[in-house]
Amino acid sequence: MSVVALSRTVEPLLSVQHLTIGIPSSGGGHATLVRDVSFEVGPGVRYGLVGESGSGKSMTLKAIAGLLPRGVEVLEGEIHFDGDDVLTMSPHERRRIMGPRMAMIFQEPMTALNPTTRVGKQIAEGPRRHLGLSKADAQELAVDMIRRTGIPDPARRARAYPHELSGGLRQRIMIAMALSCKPALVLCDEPTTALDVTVQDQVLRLLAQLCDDMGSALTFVTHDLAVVSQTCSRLSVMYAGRIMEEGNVREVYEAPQHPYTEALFQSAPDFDDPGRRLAPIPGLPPSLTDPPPGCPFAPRCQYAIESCSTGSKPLVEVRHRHLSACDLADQIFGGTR
Amino acid sequence: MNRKLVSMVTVGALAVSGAALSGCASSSTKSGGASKSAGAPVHGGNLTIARAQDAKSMNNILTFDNSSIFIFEQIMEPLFTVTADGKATKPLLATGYKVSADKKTYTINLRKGVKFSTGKEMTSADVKFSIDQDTKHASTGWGFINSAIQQVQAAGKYTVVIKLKHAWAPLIADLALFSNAIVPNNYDGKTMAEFYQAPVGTGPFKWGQWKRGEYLKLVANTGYWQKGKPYLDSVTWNVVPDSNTRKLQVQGGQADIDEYPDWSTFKSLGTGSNVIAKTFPSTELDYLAFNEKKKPFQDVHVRRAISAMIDRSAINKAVLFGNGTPANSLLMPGVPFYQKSTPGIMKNDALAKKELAASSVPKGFSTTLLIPSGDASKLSTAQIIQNDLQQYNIKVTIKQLDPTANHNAQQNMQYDMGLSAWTMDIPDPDEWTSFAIDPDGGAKSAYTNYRSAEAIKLNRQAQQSVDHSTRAELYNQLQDVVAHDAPFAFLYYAPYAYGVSDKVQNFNVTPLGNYPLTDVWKSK
Amino acid sequence: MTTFSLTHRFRPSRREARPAARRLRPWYQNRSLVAGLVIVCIMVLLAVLAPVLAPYNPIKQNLNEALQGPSGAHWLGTDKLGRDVLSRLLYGARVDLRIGFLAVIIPFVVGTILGAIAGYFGGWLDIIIMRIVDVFYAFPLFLLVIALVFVLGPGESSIYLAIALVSWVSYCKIVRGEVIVARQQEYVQAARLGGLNNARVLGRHIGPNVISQAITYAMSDIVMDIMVIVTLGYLGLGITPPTAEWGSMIADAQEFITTLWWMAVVPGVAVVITGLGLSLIGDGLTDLLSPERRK
Amino acid sequence: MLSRLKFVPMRLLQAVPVAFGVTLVVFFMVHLIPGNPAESILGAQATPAKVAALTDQMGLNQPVVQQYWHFLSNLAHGNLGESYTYQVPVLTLVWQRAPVTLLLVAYSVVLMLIISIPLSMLAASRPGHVRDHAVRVIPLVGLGMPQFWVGVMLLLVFAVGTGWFPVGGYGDTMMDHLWYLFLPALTLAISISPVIIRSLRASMLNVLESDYVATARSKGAGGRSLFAGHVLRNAIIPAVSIVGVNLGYLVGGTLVIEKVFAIPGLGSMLIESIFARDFPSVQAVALFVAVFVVLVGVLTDVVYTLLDPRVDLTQRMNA
Repeated sequence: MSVVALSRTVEPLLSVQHLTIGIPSSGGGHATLVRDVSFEVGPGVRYGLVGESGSGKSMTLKAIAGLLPRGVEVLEGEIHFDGDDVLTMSPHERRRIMGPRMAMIFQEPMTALNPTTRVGKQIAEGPRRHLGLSKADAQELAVDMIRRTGIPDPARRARAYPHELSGGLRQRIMIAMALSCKPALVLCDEPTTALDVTVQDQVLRLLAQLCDDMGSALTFVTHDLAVVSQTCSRLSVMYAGRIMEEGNVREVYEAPQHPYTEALFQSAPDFDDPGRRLAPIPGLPPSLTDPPPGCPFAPRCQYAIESCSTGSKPLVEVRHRHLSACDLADQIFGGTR
Repeated sequence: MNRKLVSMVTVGALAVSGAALSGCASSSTKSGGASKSAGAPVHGGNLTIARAQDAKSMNNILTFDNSSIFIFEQIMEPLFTVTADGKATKPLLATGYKVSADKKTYTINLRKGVKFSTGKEMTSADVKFSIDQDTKHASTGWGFINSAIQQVQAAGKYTVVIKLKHAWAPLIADLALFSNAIVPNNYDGKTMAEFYQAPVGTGPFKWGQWKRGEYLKLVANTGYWQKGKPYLDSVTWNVVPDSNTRKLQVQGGQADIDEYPDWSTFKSLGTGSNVIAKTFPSTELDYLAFNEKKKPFQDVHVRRAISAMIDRSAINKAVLFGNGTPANSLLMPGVPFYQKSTPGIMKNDALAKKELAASSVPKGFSTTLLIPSGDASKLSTAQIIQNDLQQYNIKVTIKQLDPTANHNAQQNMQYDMGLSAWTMDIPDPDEWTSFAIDPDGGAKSAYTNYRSAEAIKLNRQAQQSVDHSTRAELYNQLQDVVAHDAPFAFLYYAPYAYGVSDKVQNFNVTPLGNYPLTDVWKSK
Repeated sequence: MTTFSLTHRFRPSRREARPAARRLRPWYQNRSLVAGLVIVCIMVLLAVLAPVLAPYNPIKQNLNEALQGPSGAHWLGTDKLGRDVLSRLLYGARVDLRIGFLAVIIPFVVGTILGAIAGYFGGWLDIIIMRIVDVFYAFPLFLLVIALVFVLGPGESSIYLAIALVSWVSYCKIVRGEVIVARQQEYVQAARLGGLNNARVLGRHIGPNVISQAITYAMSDIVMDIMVIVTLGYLGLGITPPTAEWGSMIADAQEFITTLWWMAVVPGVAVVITGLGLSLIGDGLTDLLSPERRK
Repeated sequence: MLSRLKFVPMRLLQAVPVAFGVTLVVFFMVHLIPGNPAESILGAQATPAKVAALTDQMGLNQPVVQQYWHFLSNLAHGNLGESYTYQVPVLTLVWQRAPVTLLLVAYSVVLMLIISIPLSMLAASRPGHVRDHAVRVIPLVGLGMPQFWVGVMLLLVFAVGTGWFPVGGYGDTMMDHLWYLFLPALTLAISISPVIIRSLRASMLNVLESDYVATARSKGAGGRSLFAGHVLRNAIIPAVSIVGVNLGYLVGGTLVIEKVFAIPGLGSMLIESIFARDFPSVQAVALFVAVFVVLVGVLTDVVYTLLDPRVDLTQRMNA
């Protein structure tokens, strides 16, 4: 699937090209979790990866961070960060950029922190290793970072152990940790899913504001359409390991160009129109070991026609910097604006 | 636990009265171990002896275990001592003695100028105190050996007169026992317990240091009355419970003498370039005792049959690896009055069948064999006997108890057959004969309940007869009677075994098991 | 279309489904379990077929062929009394496997029950049981064994009782720890809320999840029991002769270690192989019975 | 959160019933075994009359309960009585031999850690790899071989063969002790390592798959710093309780090693005094081991809470 050369405004910070991830099982067909995914994130840009569970969004993020679980490998594609392909880097080189250039925030705050070490020390670890700070300076930086995340009495909190903090506080600590070395790109793997709604909102605001302060770009993986709309400026909608639609958040929300995106919106409640009946998407996502030919959403798509289940269904720019993998996009969603 | 624990040197409680003794009986065991003398003795050096068990106490009057006796014999010396062949006595701290006509008064002259390690000279007062102390502890110690003594007087500074209750030939042999060793009068003012924490004697070595369970060290007594001796600077006994480790220590040079090698590795001990596997003639008899209180062992035919079933040469080969000799009599070759021609029962299938047929259980029976646990030789011997008896449909179950429980079971006659051993303490047979065949000798005939009027009569006569040749005749008859009645099945005479480094010269062990270190020296 | 506010959203499962590799594989695909079972079955087979396989009678002595090395007639040589080592090894398997497996049952049952009670009910019951456990933990094993060897006479019975009296403690501690952890899990609280009485909760809900650790420990416990017998043999308190048994064979060979060092190795290898089989089974079971403790 | 200062005395109080329980059981157990110290002291060739006389003299004919009461009242005054074998206060014997066994056990724990940690890391870093199976299987050989065989083999090779180490013994200075006790401690370590390796490897695998290790990796931690700082610190926790549990057992169980290497420790003293029916010595050793086991228990709990802040002492109180 070839990528349509988008008009480039500035050198992209992160460029994912034809990424394919799978589990090379010795037995029969190996499962492909992510197939031929490409996208770019410019410096300071906040980019969202949206999709249901099993859509491969989290696996893509882990591939970028180099944290793929055992047994899962990148089969094809390149991931360029700051111009170099991280996949070809040696583990040593890779470790040198993790922290100062690229950082990550995980989903489960309850287990993401080392239970046996004080949180202050865990935040200070990155700066000490990468910025060569002394123990005292690094501890001081950690306390400062905690203060910037809005946690009261940061000096005392720095001496606390993870199990002594609430989920929300711990996620703030994670943010402080990730941003302690002022990374160029922060990868977030559903950072607020485990939090309850009120805390979630504060954390998202904090994350956005800190990223702006530090000029860090964001790659935000979530299943929550509302979270994306609040946090990101540009997004991709993924389904069964492939990108269905990519575009600016405002444009995609107002005029989705792919039946799956539209179905997603249908199945989510709408604050402005509380009376609307929710329409769940019929059927099940395709199996990963033998994906259906053509468009993976065809079997569940209300507009599906014969040709949908054949062909490679590449991402095509149907509107200005707004791509869709559906051949019938124009017919279904009307002409260009 | 090891073989020594069982055959420890202890003495029966019976008072001994008998004719004067002499050491003319010939000794038939192969005497080995006279080490080649390698030039003039060299002074200095520490002799390290690796042993299986630690000593228990230095109190020569109340202590019975070999580990302790071998040590305090180097510190405290008696008036007389045993000759190298263990058959007779010779003067040590005494120079000689005269006996009165009625044989009830002995006048003993002391050696002059003998000093204790504290520098104080030994006089008759010390001798009187030492012997009286021993006599006082008859019930719980060795004192019973002096039961015939009426009174001990310090006649002059260097002469002691001993009055007896009745004629008592073995007196001099008794005075040679370590319990009659000479200690300072009144223990130099200390209590008995305090004195024996660091005993003082006239011997070649004096007290050094004792870390219980680890090592005990004696240092040379520079003021020893035999000038120029001892050759060694010090002697250290290290406690090394594992036989393999002892062997490796001697081979590795970390120890000079292995006090108790296993028979199984004894021969290979000698193959090492620097170690000699030495055997010394002993007074040890290993025997199978029958408890006549339990059926069918009151039947002499059963006992004779079983005795004839046991393949003694096989035991000697498999257990002692050929180092022992099959036993044919109650007495041992190293003991006066041993009769080589005693017709002890040996392996004889025809006799076994005949006796079994004539017995009360011709078709065989089931019984148990009691042995102390942790003793490899006894375990193997028991399994061989079990196998031999199996051929005649006598089913034997081996029962192992730890040594103390085993001894307790014997004393209370709660066993059928049992493996035991005996070693002599003084060069006179009576100590063992009374213990073994006299039911009123205090040990119910070595716990067999054997009661033979003829044997008891012979033994009593032998005790009182003064004339040597009549005593010899009486003991011969006694040995014949016991051989016929077979209260025990005599198994083998086992020599003492030592692994000795080739650097150690003049190391000899007497048939009574002790080894004076006065003349021992180490070549570089 | 309007933007969506945060209050409206739907929640998928908490976590993305784990990759396929983690699904629960049927037991026969669990390599260590299968390897362990194969080894142990071979040993059991050898033990059962001992009368057929053994070339000689294990206790028949032949003194003029004593202490021979491996030869055509005696594949593994002969011992001090000329008995065939291979035959004794095969017959020895019977004794040791029997003792190993039987000696585990009593402590396993007693320990698990007491542990479950202590862990589940807590309070005074727990404190009393744990103090008793402490006493047994601090208890010198040999003193117990010697006393029992006399009271019951040497041989298997006293060894069974001695091992039982001492090793139930480990099971109690392990099970108690597991039960305490399980008691706080939601599925147990749910069961209790569902009106189940304590016995059913313990039996049906906590039991299965907790038993895996005890079974795994049981496997290594069997090996330890065999080693106890070996040590007892070394101290002369072992199985009554002339029964062929690995422990006594090793103890008998102890005399010859510096000269015929392989004599102790042969029965030792038998103990190791059995131990290996049992440990592999233990590992395999842990994987199967408690998936979240995946190795 | 129970403060450590309050915790230790409370746990020690818990030790009193345990120590009491042990002495009670040990006292009656030892008296249960036939044969009394008199028989052992007088040896096999002593006559029943002599045995009876000495038994009387040692006051062993009194009813057992009365003797136990006698023992308890002495204990209250801190007097454990005199050894029947050595006629020396038992306490001096224990004070002389206890450090030997404690040093041996501590030394073996150090060696065990030196063996177990690298091997476990090796196995956990590549699960399922040949290396992993090797590390799981080879130490089992150590578990299967009897201690005395391993001991003598080490002596044969490293003491007699190469002369690097002495053949048994304990030495005088501290340096001597470490040199003499190396082979015995190694033998002990070989026999306990398999259990620790299995636990350490399992917990390392769990930790490696945990989220906080992924976090650490995302901060650029890798290789040694990852293992030391994050993996080991969390993985060692279960191993601590296993070592704690076995440590107490070990002190009583070093008998075989002490016999093979001629080390004057508590283990050999225990078995000697049992065979000699030296009741005061057996009591003293049993009491010492009991107190030691409890102290180790308390120490393990404190170390446990130091390593794992999530666990507070009240939880460990009645662990």
